[in-house]
Amino acid sequence: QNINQRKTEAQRVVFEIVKLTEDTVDPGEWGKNFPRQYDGYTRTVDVERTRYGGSENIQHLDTRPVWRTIFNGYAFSIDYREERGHAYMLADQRETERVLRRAQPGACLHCHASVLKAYRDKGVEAGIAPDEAHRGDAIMKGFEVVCAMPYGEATKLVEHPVACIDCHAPDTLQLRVTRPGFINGIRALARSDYPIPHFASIERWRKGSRAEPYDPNTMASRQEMRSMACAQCHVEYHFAGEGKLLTYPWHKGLKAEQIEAYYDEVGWNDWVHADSGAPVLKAQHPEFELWSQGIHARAGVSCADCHMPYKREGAIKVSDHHIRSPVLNIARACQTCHPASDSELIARVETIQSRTRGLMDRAESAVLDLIRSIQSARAAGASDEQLKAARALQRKAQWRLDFISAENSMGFHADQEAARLLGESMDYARQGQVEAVKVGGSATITPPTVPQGAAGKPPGQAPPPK
Amino acid sequence: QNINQRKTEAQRVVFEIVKLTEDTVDPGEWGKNFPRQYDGYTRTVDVERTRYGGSENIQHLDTRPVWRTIFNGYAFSIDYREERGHAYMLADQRETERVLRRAQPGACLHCHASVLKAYRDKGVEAGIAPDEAHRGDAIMKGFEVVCAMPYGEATKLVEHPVACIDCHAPDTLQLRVTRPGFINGIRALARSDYPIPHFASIERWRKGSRAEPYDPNTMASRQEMRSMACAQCHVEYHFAGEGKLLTYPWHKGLKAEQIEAYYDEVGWNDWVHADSGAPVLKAQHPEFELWSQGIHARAGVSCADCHMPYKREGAIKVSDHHIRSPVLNIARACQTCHPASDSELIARVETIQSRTRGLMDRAESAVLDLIRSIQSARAAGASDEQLKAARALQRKAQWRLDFISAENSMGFHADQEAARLLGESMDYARQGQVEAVKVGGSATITPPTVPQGAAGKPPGQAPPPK
Amino acid sequence: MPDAPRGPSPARSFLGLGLAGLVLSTVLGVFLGLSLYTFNHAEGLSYMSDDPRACVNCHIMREQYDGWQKTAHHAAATCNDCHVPHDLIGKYIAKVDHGYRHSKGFTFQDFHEPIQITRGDLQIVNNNCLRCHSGLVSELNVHTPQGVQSANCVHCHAGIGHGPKR
Ligand code: HEC
Ligand code: HEC
Ligand code: HEC
Ligand code: HEC
Ligand code: HEC
Ligand code: HEC
Ligand code: HEC
Ligand code: HEC
Ligand code: HEC
Ligand code: HEC
Ligand code: HEC
Ligand code: HEC
Ligand code: HEC
Ligand code: HEC
Ligand SMILES: [Ca+2]
Ligand SMILES: [Ca+2]
Repeated sequence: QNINQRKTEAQRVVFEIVKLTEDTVDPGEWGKNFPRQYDGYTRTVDVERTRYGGSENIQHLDTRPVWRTIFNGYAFSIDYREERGHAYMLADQRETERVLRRAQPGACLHCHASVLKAYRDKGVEAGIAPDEAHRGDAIMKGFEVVCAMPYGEATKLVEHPVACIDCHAPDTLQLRVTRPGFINGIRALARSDYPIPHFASIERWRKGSRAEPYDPNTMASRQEMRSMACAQCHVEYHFAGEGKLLTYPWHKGLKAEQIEAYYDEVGWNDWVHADSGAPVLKAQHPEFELWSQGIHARAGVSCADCHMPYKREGAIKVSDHHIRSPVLNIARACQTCHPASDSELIARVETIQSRTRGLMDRAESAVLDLIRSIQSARAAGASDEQLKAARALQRKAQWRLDFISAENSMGFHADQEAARLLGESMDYARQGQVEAVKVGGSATITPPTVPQGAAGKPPGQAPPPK
Repeated sequence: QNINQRKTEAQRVVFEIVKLTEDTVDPGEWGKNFPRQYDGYTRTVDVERTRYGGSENIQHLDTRPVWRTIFNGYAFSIDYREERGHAYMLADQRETERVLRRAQPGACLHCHASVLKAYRDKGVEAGIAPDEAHRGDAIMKGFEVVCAMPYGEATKLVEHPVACIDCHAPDTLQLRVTRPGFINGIRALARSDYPIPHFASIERWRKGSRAEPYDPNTMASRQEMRSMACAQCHVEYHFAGEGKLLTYPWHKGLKAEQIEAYYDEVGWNDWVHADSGAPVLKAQHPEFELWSQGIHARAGVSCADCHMPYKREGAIKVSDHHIRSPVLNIARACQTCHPASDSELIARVETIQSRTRGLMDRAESAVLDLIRSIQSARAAGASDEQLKAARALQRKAQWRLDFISAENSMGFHADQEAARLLGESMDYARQGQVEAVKVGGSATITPPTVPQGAAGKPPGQAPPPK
Repeated sequence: MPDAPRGPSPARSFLGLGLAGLVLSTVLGVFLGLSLYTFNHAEGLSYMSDDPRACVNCHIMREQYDGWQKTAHHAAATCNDCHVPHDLIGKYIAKVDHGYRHSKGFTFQDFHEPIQITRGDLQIVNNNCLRCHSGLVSELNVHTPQGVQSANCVHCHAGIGHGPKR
């Protein structure tokens, strides 16, 4: 009988079937001890769709062709898809045209595979002592080595997408961060003067002696770790220097303009735009950075609260390891905090998202017009000197647009901030067009791009709840 | 039907010292029966300041001189102040340079005085039967009469700012709406197909026979009335036709572009801009319209919840009739719903407001540049035909900027919506500049205006809570 | 408060059935909706007691119980003070109704999670706020288009029973 069973479940402890160590990479092994979490984990292969998200790996370049122009001259102009579940991360990276048709470094693996053991082995190979005390050093060294390797070689070192061991200590199952890129990044952030009210442990560290660098694994609260685990990968990055060292640009703060200021300072360009000749930046999945600007972060709501909500299985509450869009799981993801119906909560999400989408449509047109304008001025013989102002404005406009476009929540993670950046993007883009027109560029004004596929259903007011 | 509101016997123990009737305009008389509410009411004379609001009647034209240009050719360019407590509403209207130096109609009084008795008397004078059954008709008629009168004459008919009788029925103290402009406006809105999830009574009326027009006083829920009472005045308006009939432009919905579409349809311009020759619109305090786009409205949070929170006085709780900025009263206004500290809640408000302020700085510069650009093209001999596109874009850009600038919460009432409108404003303004440059206009780009006074302290990130 | 923000409103129509209906629903509630075994084992009869521990017999009520222990009401009001009507008939109708739905939910595991309070039960709660605090809020019982109504306490004080949700 059900109630009987549930009373038993409530008392059950973990049966240790397998002994887990730092060498147990295979999640299947972990699954023997933790079948519920493993179940969820494997379900990230599921394919589902939401209005603006979901996990169908559609080609964005087809649904929104304007991006072929915006990315012209860069690998993203040949293949750029909707991301999907964690189960696919390694395969998707190996198979993208960006890897097949362009040379990429081993640095890419950092976020697409269970790399920990590979890093450590390489570090030991490079001469770090193989004892427990030097495990961290070996990983950090191996990270540097792997970053610099060609992708084709490096990818042979790994075989699993992100696995249990990447987020959990094998003995205690405690949540942990393991990614060198993140550990370096969060230290730089801690050393900056960027106010970060949602990470009290950093504010505390700043007030201390600062003798030891900030260490999430020993200093962060459990609730903070529930976001930091994801901030290992869902962040903006670049590959610094010849060694292609994966670096998170948080030295001046997490806002788009602070990251831009850092890139300006170190003189970083992702590429030179093929049509306009402007030195531009590429934004990549700044979920953590955008979430940090939002009210949920401010109120202490973590990534895991929405993307890995608790799920009752019998008498036991487990974190749903089927990481996916919360829109597919409104009851558990939202209703523990918001007492409203499913349809009402979906309407709230879509109201925010359709505002963002509408602004993005406009900003895409503005950046497109700017590129065409510079291109035509250039064709008409304008000098680099004459085009300098317009190109600098393209860099700013495109960065802000891409920041919100590359971010994956369609503005939900910080709605007003997303709208602010898109607003600034349009201001800069049209200013740039004024500058370009001045030196002979075209003055065409394109109406907001019309979405080509269902991924961008036309924005509209969300319907009232039933 | 509203949930969980017990219908009770009137247990209110009120010592009826004075018999209140529809002729008791003087709030002092009402105060004899309701001393606590009267106390609060009289305190609206207090002068206090918040970062972006408060009740010091500073001259906006001095703190932000760009508005002298934006309003050029219109009365607002000679006097435009920060609004303050209800106690001042009549005096401030009588003394503004906009009234002293420009002819204004009696329509102005609708929202600045206790006009109910005056309307009724004028209606009866105009021939409506003086009995109870025709009270509503007489008021409506008198409203039309007074709207068309010159201001100087009309203002002699009244002597009090908004008073108890304007919001309450004298016999039962029931909350009511009395303003003809609002009653006509909300009916037009009900007849439109604009989705209005936060007013369930309207959605319900739409599903019915529609034989009777929508009537807030009999159909709205108590919670809805707690917003409608304010929506009588804190709204966008214009004076239609020769009769200067005060009209709320809600026929197509409450969003800025729906109001704009209505104005375009009826061919309304507030004035022709002195420098650019563009036919432009003036936005006025669209608090109700903006609030309607926000998450608080969607969650059923009313104006009174924040601006008239309950206050314990001894053994009794009453509504705080000292209507003012909630930032001056965080504990009561916010903390029953948001369990966070005062400083944290103020930081949340100011984070939203400083984003809005930052975008507004930019949009002001964009509109200014557009005006200068059209002006210079015009001076250089561009024809009206050539300037048509740029002027049409000025109308759009200026409307969106002014909508958020004239709204009094610095974006708080609907943060993402405010940012969206400012973003669109910049896009249109700079597009207009491209059009103007094409026909010979100046291509100057002004950096965001620097605030001149403390009312616009430079935007920044709000400090972390203590 | 906008329309329908809450969970489903189950049939409480038998409220109007009078005494015969009450007896009938009790019988139906016990014999159809759940087996006696379930009822006993879950200490279902403790529905008739006012001890909060009766509620945590179901682990599913644990969160509310833990929360309640930390609120000011811990010393002032038990679960039933807020969640059960305090007129005699209403009290037992509600207990049968709850007993039926909760046991059914628990047995068949077919209820909506997180648990959301129903409209009817919210009404009961609100009435109970007034029962204890009527003096303080007597001025807030105002005339409205729908007659004299109390304020909707839970609109502002949602966290009062077992702590804030967010
Ligand atoms: C308050 C809830 C909430 C929090 C906190 C939150 N998210 Fe989200 N996230 C959402 C919603 C809602 C969406 C939009 C999903 C959609 O459109 O289907 C989303 C979308 C995403 C997506 C794209 C999903 C898809 O379906 O394509 C990713 C990736 C993501 N979030 C990662 C994160 C990360 C990393 C964090 C923490 C830094 C985070 N989220 C914090 C609610 C949240
Ligand atoms: C080791 C790197 C890594 C970590 C750690 C990580 N992610 Fe991801 N995540 C990815 C990659 C890579 C993808 C895209 C996979 C693909 O498209 O093939 C992804 C995809 C997602 C998606 C999109 C799923 C969909 O259906 O579209 C969500 C949501 C998400 N991650 C949330 C999270 C959350 C929440 C956490 C922390 C609990 C987290 N991720 C931790 C790398 C990571
Ligand atoms: C800092 C972590 C990180 C690094 C480094 C990284 N990725 Fe990703 N990658 C992610 C995350 C998170 C996602 C899912 C979110 C998204 O697609 O925006 C993703 C998604 C993808 C996808 C699927 C969506 C798409 O863009 O088509 C591909 C393919 C991909 N990455 C390839 C690469 C390649 C190639 C590199 C190296 C040049 C790389 N990644 C480096 C974190 C990373
Ligand atoms: C992308 C990061 C990530 C990966 C990969 C991951 N987990 Fe988790 N896991 C989490 C988070 C976040 C929590 C919540 C921890 C907390 O609240 O302290 C969690 C919690 C747990 C818990 C504690 C009980 C619970 O459900 O909350 C167990 C056990 C667990 N995970 C096992 C696993 C196993 C087994 C795997 C591999 C099959 C795995 N995890 C993979 C992030 C991850
Ligand atoms: C752990 C608690 C928690 C969870 C889970 C949560 N929220 Fe929130 N949410 C909050 C808090 C706290 C706020 C800030 C306002 C407040 O204090 O109530 C908020 C604010 C919001 C807002 C208004 C802010 C804005 O951006 O407009 C929306 C909309 C919202 N949440 C939707 C959601 C949705 C949808 C989900 C699920 C995907 C969700 N929330 C999950 C706690 C939560
Ligand atoms: C959730 C709370 C909330 C709601 C609901 C709300 N407001 Fe406000 N309101 C604020 C805050 C916060 C400010 C900013 C005050 C400041 O900057 O000092 C504000 C500012 C104002 C101001 C300017 C006050 C000043 O100090 O100059 C007016 C007028 C106003 N609101 C009217 C309304 C009206 C009318 C409604 C309903 C249609 C409404 N508000 C709904 C919170 C609210
Ligand atoms: C009859 C018209 C009318 C009604 C009804 C009305 N207001 Fe006002 N309100 C005004 C006017 C006019 C002013 C500006 C007075 C001045 O500046 O002299 C004002 C000013 C305010 C201010 C600014 C106070 C300050 O300190 O800056 C707030 C806040 C406000 N009203 C909120 C409300 C709320 C909330 C309601 C409903 C409960 C409401 N008003 C109802 C006309 C009205
Ligand atoms: C639909 C209602 C309404 C009408 C009609 C109206 N006002 Fe107001 N007025 C308000 C409200 C609400 C405020 C406070 C909010 C604000 O200042 O934006 C206000 C503020 C003012 C102020 C103080 C702030 C300032 O702008 O300097 C003056 C003066 C004023 N009105 C004059 C007038 C004049 C003159 C007219 C007629 C041409 C008029 N009002 C018509 C509602 C109205
Ligand atoms: C601008 C509108 C407005 C004005 C003017 C106004 N009130 Fe109110 N009053 C309200 C609102 C809103 C409520 C809350 C009603 C509700 O919750 O149903 C209220 C409530 C009341 C109540 C019920 C008890 C309470 O405190 O909630 C009394 C009594 C009252 N007002 C008396 C007065 C008196 C006396 C005056 C004049 C001195 C006055 N009011 C002026 C808007 C107003
Ligand atoms: C009667 C309840 C209530 C009152 C009073 C109230 N709020 Fe809210 N607030 C909410 C709800 C409900 C939400 C929507 C998110 C959610 O469901 O938690 C919200 C959302 C918010 C948000 C996030 C949305 C956004 O715009 O970013 C902020 C910030 C906020 N409130 C601040 C305030 C402040 C400041 C006050 C007082 C001036 C206040 N609230 C008064 C109920 C309330
Ligand atoms: C047999 C296990 C069990 C016991 C004992 C129990 N509950 Fe519940 N309770 C549940 C379940 C299951 C639900 C969800 C029912 C649903 O949503 O259909 C629930 C829902 C609720 C709800 C919200 C839904 C509603 O009916 O409005 C309240 C309030 C509640 N319980 C209070 C109590 C109180 C008070 C007690 C003690 C007198 C109690 N419960 C004892 C299992 C139980
Ligand atoms: C059985 C009687 C009883 C019921 C039922 C009851 N209360 Fe109370 N309440 C009290 C007593 C006694 C106190 C004083 C407790 C103290 O301060 O230690 C109190 C305190 C309070 C307080 C102030 C303390 C605080 O935590 O802020 C509020 C607000 C309150 N009640 C609201 C409510 C609401 C709303 C309800 C209904 C959902 C309710 N009460 C139901 C007896 C009751
Ligand atoms: C619109 C919001 C709102 C509603 C509705 C509301 N309250 Fe309150 N309540 C408040 C606020 C704000 C305070 C704090 C007053 C103060 O500190 O002066 C409060 C305080 C209280 C207190 C504590 C007084 C003390 O400090 O000891 C009690 C008890 C209470 N309310 C009960 C109720 C009851 C019962 C109802 C329903 C009839 C109710 N409230 C409805 C906002 C509300
Ligand atoms: C002071 C009044 C009060 C007391 C005491 C109280 N509750 Fe509640 N309860 C409420 C209110 C109010 C709600 C509705 C909360 C909401 O709508 O957000 C509620 C809701 C619930 C729910 C629905 C789920 C939820 O969290 O909204 C459950 C289950 C519940 N209560 C169980 C209990 C149990 C078990 C106890 C005793 C340990 C208890 N309550 C004591 C006032 C109370
Ligand atoms: Ca996706
Ligand atoms: Ca003011």
